[in-house]
Amino acid sequence: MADNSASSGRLKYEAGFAREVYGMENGSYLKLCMQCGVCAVSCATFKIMDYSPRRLFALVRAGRKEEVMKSNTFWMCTTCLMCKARCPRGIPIVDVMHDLKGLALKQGYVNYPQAAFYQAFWQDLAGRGRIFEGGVTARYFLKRGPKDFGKIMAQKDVGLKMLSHGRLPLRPPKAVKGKKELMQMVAKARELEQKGAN
Amino acid sequence: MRYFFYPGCSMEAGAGSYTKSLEAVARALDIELAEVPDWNCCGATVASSVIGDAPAQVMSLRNLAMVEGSGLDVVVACSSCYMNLALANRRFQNDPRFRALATKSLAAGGMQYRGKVRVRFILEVIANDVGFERIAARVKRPLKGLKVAGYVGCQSVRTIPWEFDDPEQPVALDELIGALGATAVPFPLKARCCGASHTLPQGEITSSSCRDILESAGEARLMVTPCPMCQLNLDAYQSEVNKAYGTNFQIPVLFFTQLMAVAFDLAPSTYGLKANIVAPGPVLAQYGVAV
Amino acid sequence: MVNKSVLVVGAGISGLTAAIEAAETGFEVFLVEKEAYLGGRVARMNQYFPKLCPPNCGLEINFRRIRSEHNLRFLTSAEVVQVAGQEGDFTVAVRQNPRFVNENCTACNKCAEVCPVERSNEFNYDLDKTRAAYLPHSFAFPTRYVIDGKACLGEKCGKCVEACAYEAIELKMQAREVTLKVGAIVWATGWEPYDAGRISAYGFGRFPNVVTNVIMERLASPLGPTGGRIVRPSDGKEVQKVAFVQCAGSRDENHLPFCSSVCCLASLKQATYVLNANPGAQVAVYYIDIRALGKFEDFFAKVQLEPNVTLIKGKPGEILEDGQTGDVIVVAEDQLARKITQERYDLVVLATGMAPSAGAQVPLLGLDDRGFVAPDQVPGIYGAGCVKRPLDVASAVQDATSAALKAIQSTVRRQLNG
Amino acid sequence: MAKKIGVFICTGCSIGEALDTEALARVATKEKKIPLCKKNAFLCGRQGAELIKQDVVAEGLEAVVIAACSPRINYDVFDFGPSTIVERVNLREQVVWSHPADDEDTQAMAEDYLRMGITKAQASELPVPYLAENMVKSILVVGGGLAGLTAANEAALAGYRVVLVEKEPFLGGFAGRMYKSAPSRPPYTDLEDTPVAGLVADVEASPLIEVHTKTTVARIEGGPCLYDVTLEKDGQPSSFRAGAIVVATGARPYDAARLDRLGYGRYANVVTGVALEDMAREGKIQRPADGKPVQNAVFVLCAGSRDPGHLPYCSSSCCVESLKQALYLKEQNPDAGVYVIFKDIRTLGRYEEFYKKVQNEGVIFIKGEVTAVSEDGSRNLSVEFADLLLGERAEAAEVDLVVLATGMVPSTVDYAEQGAEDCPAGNVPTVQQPVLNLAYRQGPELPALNYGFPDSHFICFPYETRRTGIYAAGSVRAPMDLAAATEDATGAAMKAIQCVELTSRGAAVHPRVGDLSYPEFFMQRCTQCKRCTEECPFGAINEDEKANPLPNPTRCRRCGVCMGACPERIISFKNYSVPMIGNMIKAIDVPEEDEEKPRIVVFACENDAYPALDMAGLNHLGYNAWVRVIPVRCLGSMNLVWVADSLSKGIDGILLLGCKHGDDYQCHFIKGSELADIRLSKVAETLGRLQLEPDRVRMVQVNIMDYDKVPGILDDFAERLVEIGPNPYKGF
Repeated sequence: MADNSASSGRLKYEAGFAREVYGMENGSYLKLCMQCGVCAVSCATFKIMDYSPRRLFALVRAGRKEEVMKSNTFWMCTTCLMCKARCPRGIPIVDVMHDLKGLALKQGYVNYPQAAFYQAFWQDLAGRGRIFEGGVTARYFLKRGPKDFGKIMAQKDVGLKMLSHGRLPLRPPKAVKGKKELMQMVAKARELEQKGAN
Repeated sequence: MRYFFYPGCSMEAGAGSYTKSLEAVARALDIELAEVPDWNCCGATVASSVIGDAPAQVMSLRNLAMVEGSGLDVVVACSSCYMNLALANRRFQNDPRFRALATKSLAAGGMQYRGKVRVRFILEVIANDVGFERIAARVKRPLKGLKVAGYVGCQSVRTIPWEFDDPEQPVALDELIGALGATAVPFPLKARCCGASHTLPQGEITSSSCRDILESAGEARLMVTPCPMCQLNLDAYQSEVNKAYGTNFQIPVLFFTQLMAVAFDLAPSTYGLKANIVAPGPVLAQYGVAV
Repeated sequence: MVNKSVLVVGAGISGLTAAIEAAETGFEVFLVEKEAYLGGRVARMNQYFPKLCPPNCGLEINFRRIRSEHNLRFLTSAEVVQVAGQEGDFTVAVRQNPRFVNENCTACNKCAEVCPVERSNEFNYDLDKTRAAYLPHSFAFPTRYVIDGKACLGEKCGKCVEACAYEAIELKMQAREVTLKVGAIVWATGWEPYDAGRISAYGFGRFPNVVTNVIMERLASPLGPTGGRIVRPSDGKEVQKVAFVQCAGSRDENHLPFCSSVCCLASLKQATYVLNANPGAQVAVYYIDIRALGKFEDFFAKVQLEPNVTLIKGKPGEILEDGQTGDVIVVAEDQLARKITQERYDLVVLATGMAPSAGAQVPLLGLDDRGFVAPDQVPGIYGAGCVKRPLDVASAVQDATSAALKAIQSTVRRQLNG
Repeated sequence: MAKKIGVFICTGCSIGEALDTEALARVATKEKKIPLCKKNAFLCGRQGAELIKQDVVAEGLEAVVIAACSPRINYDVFDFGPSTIVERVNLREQVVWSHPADDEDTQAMAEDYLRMGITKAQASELPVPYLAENMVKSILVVGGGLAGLTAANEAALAGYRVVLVEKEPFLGGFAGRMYKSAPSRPPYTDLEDTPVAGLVADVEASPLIEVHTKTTVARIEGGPCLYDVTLEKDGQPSSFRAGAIVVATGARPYDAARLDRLGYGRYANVVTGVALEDMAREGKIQRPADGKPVQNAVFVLCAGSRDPGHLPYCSSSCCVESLKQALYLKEQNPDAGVYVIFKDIRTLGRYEEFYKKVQNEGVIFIKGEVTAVSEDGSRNLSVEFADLLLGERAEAAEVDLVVLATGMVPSTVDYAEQGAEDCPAGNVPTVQQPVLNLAYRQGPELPALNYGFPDSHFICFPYETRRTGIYAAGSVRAPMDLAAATEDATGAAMKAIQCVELTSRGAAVHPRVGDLSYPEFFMQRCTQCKRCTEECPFGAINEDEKANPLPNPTRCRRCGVCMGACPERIISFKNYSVPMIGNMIKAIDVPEEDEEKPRIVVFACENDAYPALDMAGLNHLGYNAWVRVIPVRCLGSMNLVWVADSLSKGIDGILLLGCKHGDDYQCHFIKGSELADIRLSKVAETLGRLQLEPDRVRMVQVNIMDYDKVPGILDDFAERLVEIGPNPYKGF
């Protein structure tokens, strides 16, 4: 964890943000957190998280929205399910992280590169119903702009190797035939989910 | 034995040799795999975050709805696809609210699902339906003395019910390695995450995880995995790990189906070892396999 | 006809108490125990919290009470296989497994001296071995030897038969079934330690220096496999640095969703074992909440003041092993210090919780959603002690005393009413 | 008249090989003139036991001396009915298994033990049970709250008559005022109606229960089965006789006025959990200050508990009770913000599942320490606290209600001074509150341990009481919740019933259950020294105005502490007396000084030290063969004259092995071993005056598990005696 210190200001407990999070699809599971701390060290990326999941959840309860949303914690989640498997209260922490990522995307907390990756991935997926890795990569670097230019170069070697071993298809897969219907289903589900949440 | 097979995007693309070797091994074991018609992407780890869990899971259910009438199980070989399909299916079966939502949503695209399909992970099918004894009996080229690290990865093993395998220290893959005549080495991190979802945005995270995993494999000469992302990260990025950490890993990372094909003595052309970036040739040569 | 006798199943501290209390009040009591000795789990404890007194002291009193109590008869190596009937009139089938040693045994040890085979000693949680002919432990009551039918070579060996001057050994002994007619039943089959091997992240079973709290009791006991020396199982090295991991299985939906009630105090107590054995040792206790109810708080406060005891708020996520040294490394978030810690220890003790051992196969026995004996399921059958819910010893004794009265009421109820 | 005694020597279990049993038999036949002495190689076998049985019948034996294994073994085999005295001589564990075979000293030891056993058998008489006129079996229950109602009801269900006394006009007590109770059954998530209303109805309908409300206990005298109880109602006394007593007078909440740090008394919207319960029961929880609705509430746990300045202990029930009350608020207003600030959440056992349920209802739990509570102009409260997990100072603002989970104080005490914020830790000055008004020499109420709770000090025996026949139950005994109080009260009813059953047969209660002997006083020689009345651990002996002891045999626990205390040695049991042990000492054959074979008498507590010696034998741990062990009921029964008897006999040293004393005492007669220690310290001076080294007497605290240390203790003492040299009185 990067942040070990206690801030100097006085923390004001305020229920608004907690309610917002509890209102999300999996957010209400957070109510069950007993602050045991197993998740804090069960995560594949715990060493680089701003806050451990446990601490993030304590901040949610305390109503500290800015700190929560600006933290890298949920973006670091790799969906490896370890925390979910271990959580003694059965909290699907991974799914909560999905919700927090979703909230961040929706509300514009998108500074981390992962945000761009998620957006790029979804755009590529939505266009075809299947993923084209080349497409995702291109979209991602477009979104990130010049600041990630160095990274493209760094990936070059690996890319060439993959290409030479036939691991990097140059052409996108065929689109799903029922793509239109698929997207109708998704739209309906999003609509129903919105209704259900409110 | 007949199943529907859900390949998913990776197995269609970068992990083509996984699909290829799986099909070869299946043929050898008289397993018939029929591709799920007009399947769509499961959403990987991304869709849930962008559009929400329920809509993402509806996408997965569409794939199951495609084959429900057949009465066949759907076998998945990609960890991430398996996780998404299985969890969506489980939620559909157990959460009445989601079931209603999903039913309506599928109907909006003209489809219907009743929750009858079983979603199965390839390794579990091999363990339970085929059985390691039958595998061992099919082995023509016992891989005696070969020390193999069975890297299960994270998502599949923690989606499968506990009763099948331990979610943190799974043993099924090790048993399979044993059935092929090879030796599974102790491998504490065999179910640790490789960090796949960070490969593109923050590759250094993936490299760090991969280094730990490669190190944990100890004296293994070879690693096998049932996950396309894991294979890609550990194989294609192994040189990046060596670059970043000054290490000198040279561990070929195979799909477990490729190793099965080797032990079954199938024609090398059928299981795509050429796609492997860290060359398995030197290790396999002593078993008479020409790559 | 209302039967005025009471059957008590299980002779741990709860069953012993229920049986003796009922018998001393004047009721006929049958006490059935599946092990070859009475005393159950507490007989395997080194000391009780908070007084740090030996359980054998109280057991000795209870055994003396049994010796002088004509109303009480007990059967060891026996299990209930069938219960039928109703309050005031139960018929119970009990299977008594062969001990292969009869009442003639004088506990002279000659059979063990000549016995050529060894068996794993489950009394010490398999940390050592005994001969196939053995006394379950030094304080075993009744003080009679047993032959482990699985390990014994049988009549083809027969050395013990020759060695025994008292014709006490019957290698042909068969299981026998006994039918008891009783008016009420007290079910006190206790608990078993949760299988710590199921908590993969903690490495029990993979790492020799990760042990459980019940094993720690044996390591600390002068009667235990190490004669009371607290050492690492991997290399027998005396421990310098020990971690206790609380809620290893308890308060966990993947394992036991309830709190096991005693582990906090048990670990604090075991911290004193470590410090007594080696005053320079360092002890850390990783916890979620310290649950020292009532006056147990005093004990908690006392141990907390020990300079070599550190309490760390944070449940460890996992335990690793240094394969070279056998050291075990506890990975946890120290929540009060707000940092991730990876500490190296000689020994990690998992505070594994209590799983009920009610025996789900017994007809008429009503169990609840977690496998505990449910309240008021069958009139005339009462749970007592940890088979009902996790309890400390004193509370289990209280509960057993109350169960004895409930059982007595069952035997008089119909007389009063009719 | 000499009684007919038979001596039976077992030669099995290597006794025959290790000892010269012929010589041993001659001790009985020649020296002790016992005509009937038989040997058998397997005395505990069917034929061996039959042999004894036949002789008992044929020869009319009144006592049998069995020289074989420890009395802790084969107790059932060597039981020849209530009219035959059995004396066991422990040749196996304490002689041949712990000493070398074919050895002069081992042989001498065995012979001494046989002499001592025969002497004891000669001095023993069959006890005659104490039975008085008008013994009754009804139970008095003091207190009509949950525990009292339960005890009364449970006793009645077993067929016993009960008199229930409650000082308030109504039954129900503290729990009766609750709105709901915490879950007591699976799935442990739902609030329940309290069991009190149903219990009150059952109790009032029971033909076996007599209820007295607005009544107090004015006086209790007598003992089990013979309690003469005087009640007082509206100044009018009434009396009756009871057999045993359950005290269930409950607890009172800790005085919140002492918690002004938390705003209580200053701000009307700071209330106690009890007040919240009242509001909930009346149907509406609102701000007491202005009747406005409650939108935000903060529960402060451990308000007074776990606090060295107030109640150092944990009050056990507050966590679960506060969780329950948090649900009241959520029930009334699901959108209410409810915060619980805690040190540790103590939801033991299946309450954990209730904790989860309460979390799921949206109650927010914070590990923290409240530092201040303040109020603004609109009477909103602000709670400041240290948020321990976020490591920050925090505040909950706009709070409508602060609920203090005050702890509990037993009803048997009250605090001496009100309002003091800084009472010393654990020693808050208390005054005893009259509940029982016992006419006992040692005081009118149940003795308490720390904090005024009259609980038991024993883990194995939580109902072990220092006032025989009187059992405390419920929150008066220890802090506990409703479910625990119900079980506790049922158990206490059981013990009360057991007490009347045993007492009415003349038998002792725990721990010497069934013992029919009791102390008899030879009053003519009493000097009114008061030691017996003061030292009896159970307050069994009263005093008349001239300080003559007035024993109450049904209160007696048969430990013999009075016998040990009496300088005039006027107190004896039929089968345990000062002269009996004295004669056993005298029966020891003490070698001449020049033989350089010292002799040591060891008085060993029969519950711990004696079994520890057996264990040493079982494990074949050798120790000095100069010791002669005499088991005693309790070291507290050790009379100093035995030291004199030993020394004048020429014994070189006396060792006492007894239980641990002090705060964590293990003596089941409370202070027996401690009294022995005190008596021994007095003896040291006397020894000095007699030119004897004080080191010749020693006391060591051992427990049953010290069997591996006991040989060392004995050997050390023997070595010390060698250094000191022989007892100069030897041969006098």
